[in-house]
Amino acid sequence: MSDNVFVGAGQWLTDSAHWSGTDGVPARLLEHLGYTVLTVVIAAAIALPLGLWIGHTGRLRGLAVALTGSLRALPTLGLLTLVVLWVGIGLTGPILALVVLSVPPLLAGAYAGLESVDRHTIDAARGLGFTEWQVLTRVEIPLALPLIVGGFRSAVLQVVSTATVAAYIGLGGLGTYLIEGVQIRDYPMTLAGSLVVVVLALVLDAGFALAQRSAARS
Amino acid sequence: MSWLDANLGRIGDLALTHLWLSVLPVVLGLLVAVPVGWWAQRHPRLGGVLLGSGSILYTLPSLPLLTIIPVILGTSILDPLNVVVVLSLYAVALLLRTAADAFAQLPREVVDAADATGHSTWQRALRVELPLAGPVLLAGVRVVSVSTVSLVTVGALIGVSNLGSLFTEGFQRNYTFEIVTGLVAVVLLALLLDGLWVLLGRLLLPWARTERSAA
Amino acid sequence: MIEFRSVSKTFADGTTAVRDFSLVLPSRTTTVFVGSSGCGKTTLLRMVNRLVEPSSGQVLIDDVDVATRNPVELRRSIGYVMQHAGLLPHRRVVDNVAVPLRLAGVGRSEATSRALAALETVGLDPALARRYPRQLSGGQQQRVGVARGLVADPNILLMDEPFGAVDPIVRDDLQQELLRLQRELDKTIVFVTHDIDEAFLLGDQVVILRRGGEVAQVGTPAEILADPADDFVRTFVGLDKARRTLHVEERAGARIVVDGDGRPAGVLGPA
Amino acid sequence: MIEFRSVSKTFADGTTAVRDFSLVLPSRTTTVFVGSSGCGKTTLLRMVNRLVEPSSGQVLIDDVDVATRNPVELRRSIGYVMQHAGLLPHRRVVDNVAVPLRLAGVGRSEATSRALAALETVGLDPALARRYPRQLSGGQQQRVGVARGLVADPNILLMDEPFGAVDPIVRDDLQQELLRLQRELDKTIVFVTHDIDEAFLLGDQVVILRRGGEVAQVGTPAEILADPADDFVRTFVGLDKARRTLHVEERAGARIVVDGDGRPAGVLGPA
Amino acid sequence: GGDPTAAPSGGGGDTIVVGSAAFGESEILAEIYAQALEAKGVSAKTHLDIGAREAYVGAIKDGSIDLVPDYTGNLLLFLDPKATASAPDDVNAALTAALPKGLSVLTPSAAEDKDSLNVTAAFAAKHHVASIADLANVDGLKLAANPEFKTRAYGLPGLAKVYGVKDVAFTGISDGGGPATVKALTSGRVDVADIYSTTPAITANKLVTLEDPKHLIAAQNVVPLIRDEVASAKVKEVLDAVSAKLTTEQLLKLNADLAGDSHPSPADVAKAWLKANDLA
Ligand SMILES: Nc1ncnc2c1ncn2[C@@H]1O[C@H](COP(=O)(O)OP(=O)(O)OP(=O)(O)O)[C@@H](O)[C@H]1O
Ligand SMILES: Nc1ncnc2c1ncn2[C@@H]1O[C@H](COP(=O)(O)OP(=O)(O)OP(=O)(O)O)[C@@H](O)[C@H]1O
Ligand SMILES: [Mg+2]
Ligand SMILES: [Mg+2]
Repeated sequence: MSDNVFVGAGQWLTDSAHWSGTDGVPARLLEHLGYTVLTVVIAAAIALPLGLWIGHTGRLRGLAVALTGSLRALPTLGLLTLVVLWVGIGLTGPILALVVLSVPPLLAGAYAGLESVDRHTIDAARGLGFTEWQVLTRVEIPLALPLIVGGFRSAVLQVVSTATVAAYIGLGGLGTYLIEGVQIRDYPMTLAGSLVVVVLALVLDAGFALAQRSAARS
Repeated sequence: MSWLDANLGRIGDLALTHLWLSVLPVVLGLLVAVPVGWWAQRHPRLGGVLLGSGSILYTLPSLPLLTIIPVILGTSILDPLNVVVVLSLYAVALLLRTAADAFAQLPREVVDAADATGHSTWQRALRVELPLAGPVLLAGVRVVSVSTVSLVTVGALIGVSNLGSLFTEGFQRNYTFEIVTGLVAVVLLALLLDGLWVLLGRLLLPWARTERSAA
Repeated sequence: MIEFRSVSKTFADGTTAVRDFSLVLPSRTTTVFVGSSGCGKTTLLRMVNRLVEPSSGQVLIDDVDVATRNPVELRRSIGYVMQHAGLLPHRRVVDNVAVPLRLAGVGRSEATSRALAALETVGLDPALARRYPRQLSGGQQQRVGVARGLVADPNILLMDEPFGAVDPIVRDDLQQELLRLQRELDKTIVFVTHDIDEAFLLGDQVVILRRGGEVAQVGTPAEILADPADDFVRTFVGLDKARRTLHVEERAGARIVVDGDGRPAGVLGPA
Repeated sequence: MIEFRSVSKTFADGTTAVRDFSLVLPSRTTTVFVGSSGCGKTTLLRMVNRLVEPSSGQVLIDDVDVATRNPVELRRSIGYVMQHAGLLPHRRVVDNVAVPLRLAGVGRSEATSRALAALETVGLDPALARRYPRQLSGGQQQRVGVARGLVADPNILLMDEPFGAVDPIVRDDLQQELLRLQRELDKTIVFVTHDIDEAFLLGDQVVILRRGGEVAQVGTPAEILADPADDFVRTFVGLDKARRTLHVEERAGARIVVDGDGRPAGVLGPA
Repeated sequence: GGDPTAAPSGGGGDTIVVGSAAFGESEILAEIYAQALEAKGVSAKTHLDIGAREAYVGAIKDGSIDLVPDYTGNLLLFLDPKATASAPDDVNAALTAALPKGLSVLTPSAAEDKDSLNVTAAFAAKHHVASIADLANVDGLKLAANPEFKTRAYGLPGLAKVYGVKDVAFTGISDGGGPATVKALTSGRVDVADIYSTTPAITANKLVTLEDPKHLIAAQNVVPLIRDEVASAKVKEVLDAVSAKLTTEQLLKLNADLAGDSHPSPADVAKAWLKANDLA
């Protein structure tokens, strides 16, 4: 049976009918990417300023640790069901759940990144007469960049992989193939959909790895 | 509140199941990832391939994996083992990179000092490298532990009861309080486990607490 | 003129690094703080540019309490050579040296050429200018730090063990260079070291410190050697050690000055 | 006896740290390698216990090529004081010192008491024994490193700038302690420093090195001072510098020996 | 029972394990079966909330559970996706034939809970729809249902073929006509929603259930799906008695009870019903 699934997935992927229209792979892929970008942008708008402030001042660090821990513990499934019961289907539920999912890595990347900067270096910058803002923007952020980018990397990967649950409540994206596939027992479609998600994730991951390396080099 | 009173026992049972469904994968993941990560860091080329495949594993969406695993393992559909296997795979995928990083970032001069004082390869690995990698490993384990507790809930979608069942059930019955109860219980469980890991770290890595003292 | 008026410093963790320290550092002279590790030298130095705020007491520059000055402005007006070079790891060597100029608003190209000149002053190969700090040895990094301290030509120069990691030949050169600068430019220099020889060489005024920033003796090198205040100073400058009790020996055809351990200290010339 | 037979070392990145170096280090004497930073001192030292494998040539201990010996055994038989202390951050100070004993199979309680004794030898407060290395100052850490090198009472002791970070008073003590040990225990010591004074004080045989491990001069301290081989050596030991050309001055009522810079070098006693 | 070691949580020995799908009505039915069996001296326990049909049918096939309440029409379609039977008796006959070896269905109950297409009262008034056939006159129709509705015979293909309803914008919502689907309808996000006919929300929200004159949607009588191994005469007798007493109205009431403000457990709801009907 599992052999058939793999062969079936191959056939599904090579069937040109699955590569056009609103239910085709390119459209679903775009949808999926769209949700991912939207989610990560919103999450970054929350997490980056907070994380940079915490990392720079060293204040509320305990709160940040507790916050990232608890947010990580919040199950996407539970959030999704809760938000859908509250506001109904639509963008809000899944985006909210996914934002919650991607805040922790972004926050941790930002504050851990700043924390990883050698105290001597920051002290040296102050000693030279950098203002606090200059210390942050010209010393801490450049030096923390690899870890900050690393935070984006894991946030994006998690969202790409978890955005599949958005299909659970009819939001589309690549998860459609997975959820529908499971429901109508079309395992080849499920597997094919999973493969597309994996490839997307790998491509993004490779891109981030490059970005991280160039951030570390400068 | 009366619902809570009437269901406390059941929530306790679900939490217990949830607990071992979460702990087992993390422990298994650690047991696999640490030696493999150590090895990978010593053999960068093959190790890189290994780490790469680890990250592929992590991108696999959980739901289809959960449905396909019984087919591959020949386990019964409702077997909690399926969840354990899938979550262990994730744990390995995450911890492998952490472990390799933990061993790779060991200060060179310390490893050198171990050699210089005449540690053999095994003595160095067990008495110097492993404990020194401890803090980074612990940080990784804490992340994996928390996210595993949260991932276990997906098992509820395929009939493996745990605290996630409160979500599916609450959703079906349009009862937000039940979902909120589930969320709170999951977060509490995650924090509790995290606290245990921290405690274990304190016991096993007493030196790490002195980290940021003396200039 | 820099004046410490009974300053004390207790850190958040309860360590009292300096207790009731008072001293006047005349302008256009070099004052050297010398003392064992942890005696509070760095703490005292950093009070001058407000990197450390005294728990009590004041530090005055030309009779103005530094506490009343904007710390960023203050720091930009004072040259500071840090104990461990303190370079910015993400900037090339030349850009590190140019930082004080850039902060003062000097244009990029002028800043760069002045930075290169400063690197030359401290005897660094110009080929190193395009490297990153981590690609330099410890001694080279310290020299970059010295160049950075000098580059903006500040009136006050704080130097915290600037030659600790450089090797002896280069150190001699740098010490001579500093003496020359001092003769020519008449800066007010506060210099920290734990090497009593270096202190005696460079200091117009030498301050020997005990733990907690307590002054054991202040004076010119000759005053201290000739009339040590107490046993601590005597020990510290090595007067009760064989090293400072010299005699002359005829060896291998030369008149060699030998210390109490039999270690050759030098060759005797005419007085 | 340790013998270097035209050893060379080129690292993987192409740096040639040592080129064709040959030397015999007699047993029961102290040989000091002295030279500027990066001249190859550490590289030479680490060839003895096979932490560096020569690219060509051999190192022999008592006529046995170390390349034929098991490196782990070899290292356990040789005391090694590392340049930057090289302590294990996760072990308490006393456990760090006990490591060589524990590796040699000595029981825990005996190892601990011997480690405590070694800490006393290097003048460390026993209260520090239960701390972790990070809680110690640089100088204290270096002393722990020295204690660890001594603890197993090895016949050969390699010491790589062991007193670099300790402050001058303690350094004097440690140097005296080493001289005493040497007189009493007759070990073969290979000592690395870039401080020529230290080299002259401790070395029976002093080896002045140029970049690339090239020998500039080998000899006793007096031989070198009296008859420097060339200008490099003359500069290195400071003979052409004001520092080594001394004269006597009457100051503040004492006969003070002053160098060419006017820096007091000491007080003249009877010959 | 099967091999007790095969599935830790599954059936074993003499205890009958009753499974359920992941929605309230199925859980109540499973509790009713289990409690009725217990009352008559047959040892039984439940494994509720297993999930979708593929999960619980898989579970009963591999022996993790022994008995599960199901619905005739959908079970038939699941076993034979090409089935076309629609009337109750046709469905029953086809179902019996389609069952794999080792599984049986007992006598179906009269109680029915089937897919039903619903619109809001306002929509019905505005577009004058009372039957599915009337939908053909509405342009740009938006419909929400389980994803499987898209491909199943009673779903989009059937709408087009039987009633000529075409060009429907479809939204898949995987909650089995649950709250999200209802919300999608009441909030106006979609025009038509597939909701199970015994869902209290239909009456609570005054939804209009469209008629199905051409029997597009197959009969969905409640029926016990059971492993032959445990289907003893005694068991059959108990379950048949339960099925005989169940009606569609009662299903609705059971669901309403479960959704009540006191949020009783399915077990409590089942217990009350069994007592009221003298089955326990
Ligand atoms: N930020 C700080 N917080 C707590 N204690 C500090 C801090 N900075 C310095 N100290 C302590 O204050 C004392 C004096 O420190 P300081 O750095 O001034 O000594 P120092 O004379 O410069 O020593 P060294 O020669 O080792 O540089 C030491 O005991 C040190 O541990
Ligand atoms: N592992 C290595 N890989 C590449 N180059 C190295 C390595 N170790 C040392 N070197 C280089 O070899 C040369 C000699 O190094 P070595 O450490 O022996 O010098 P040293 O005399 O001990 O200097 P210092 O006084 O600074 O300790 C230097 O140029 C150094 O950069
Ligand atoms: Mg200092
Ligand atoms: Mg060295």
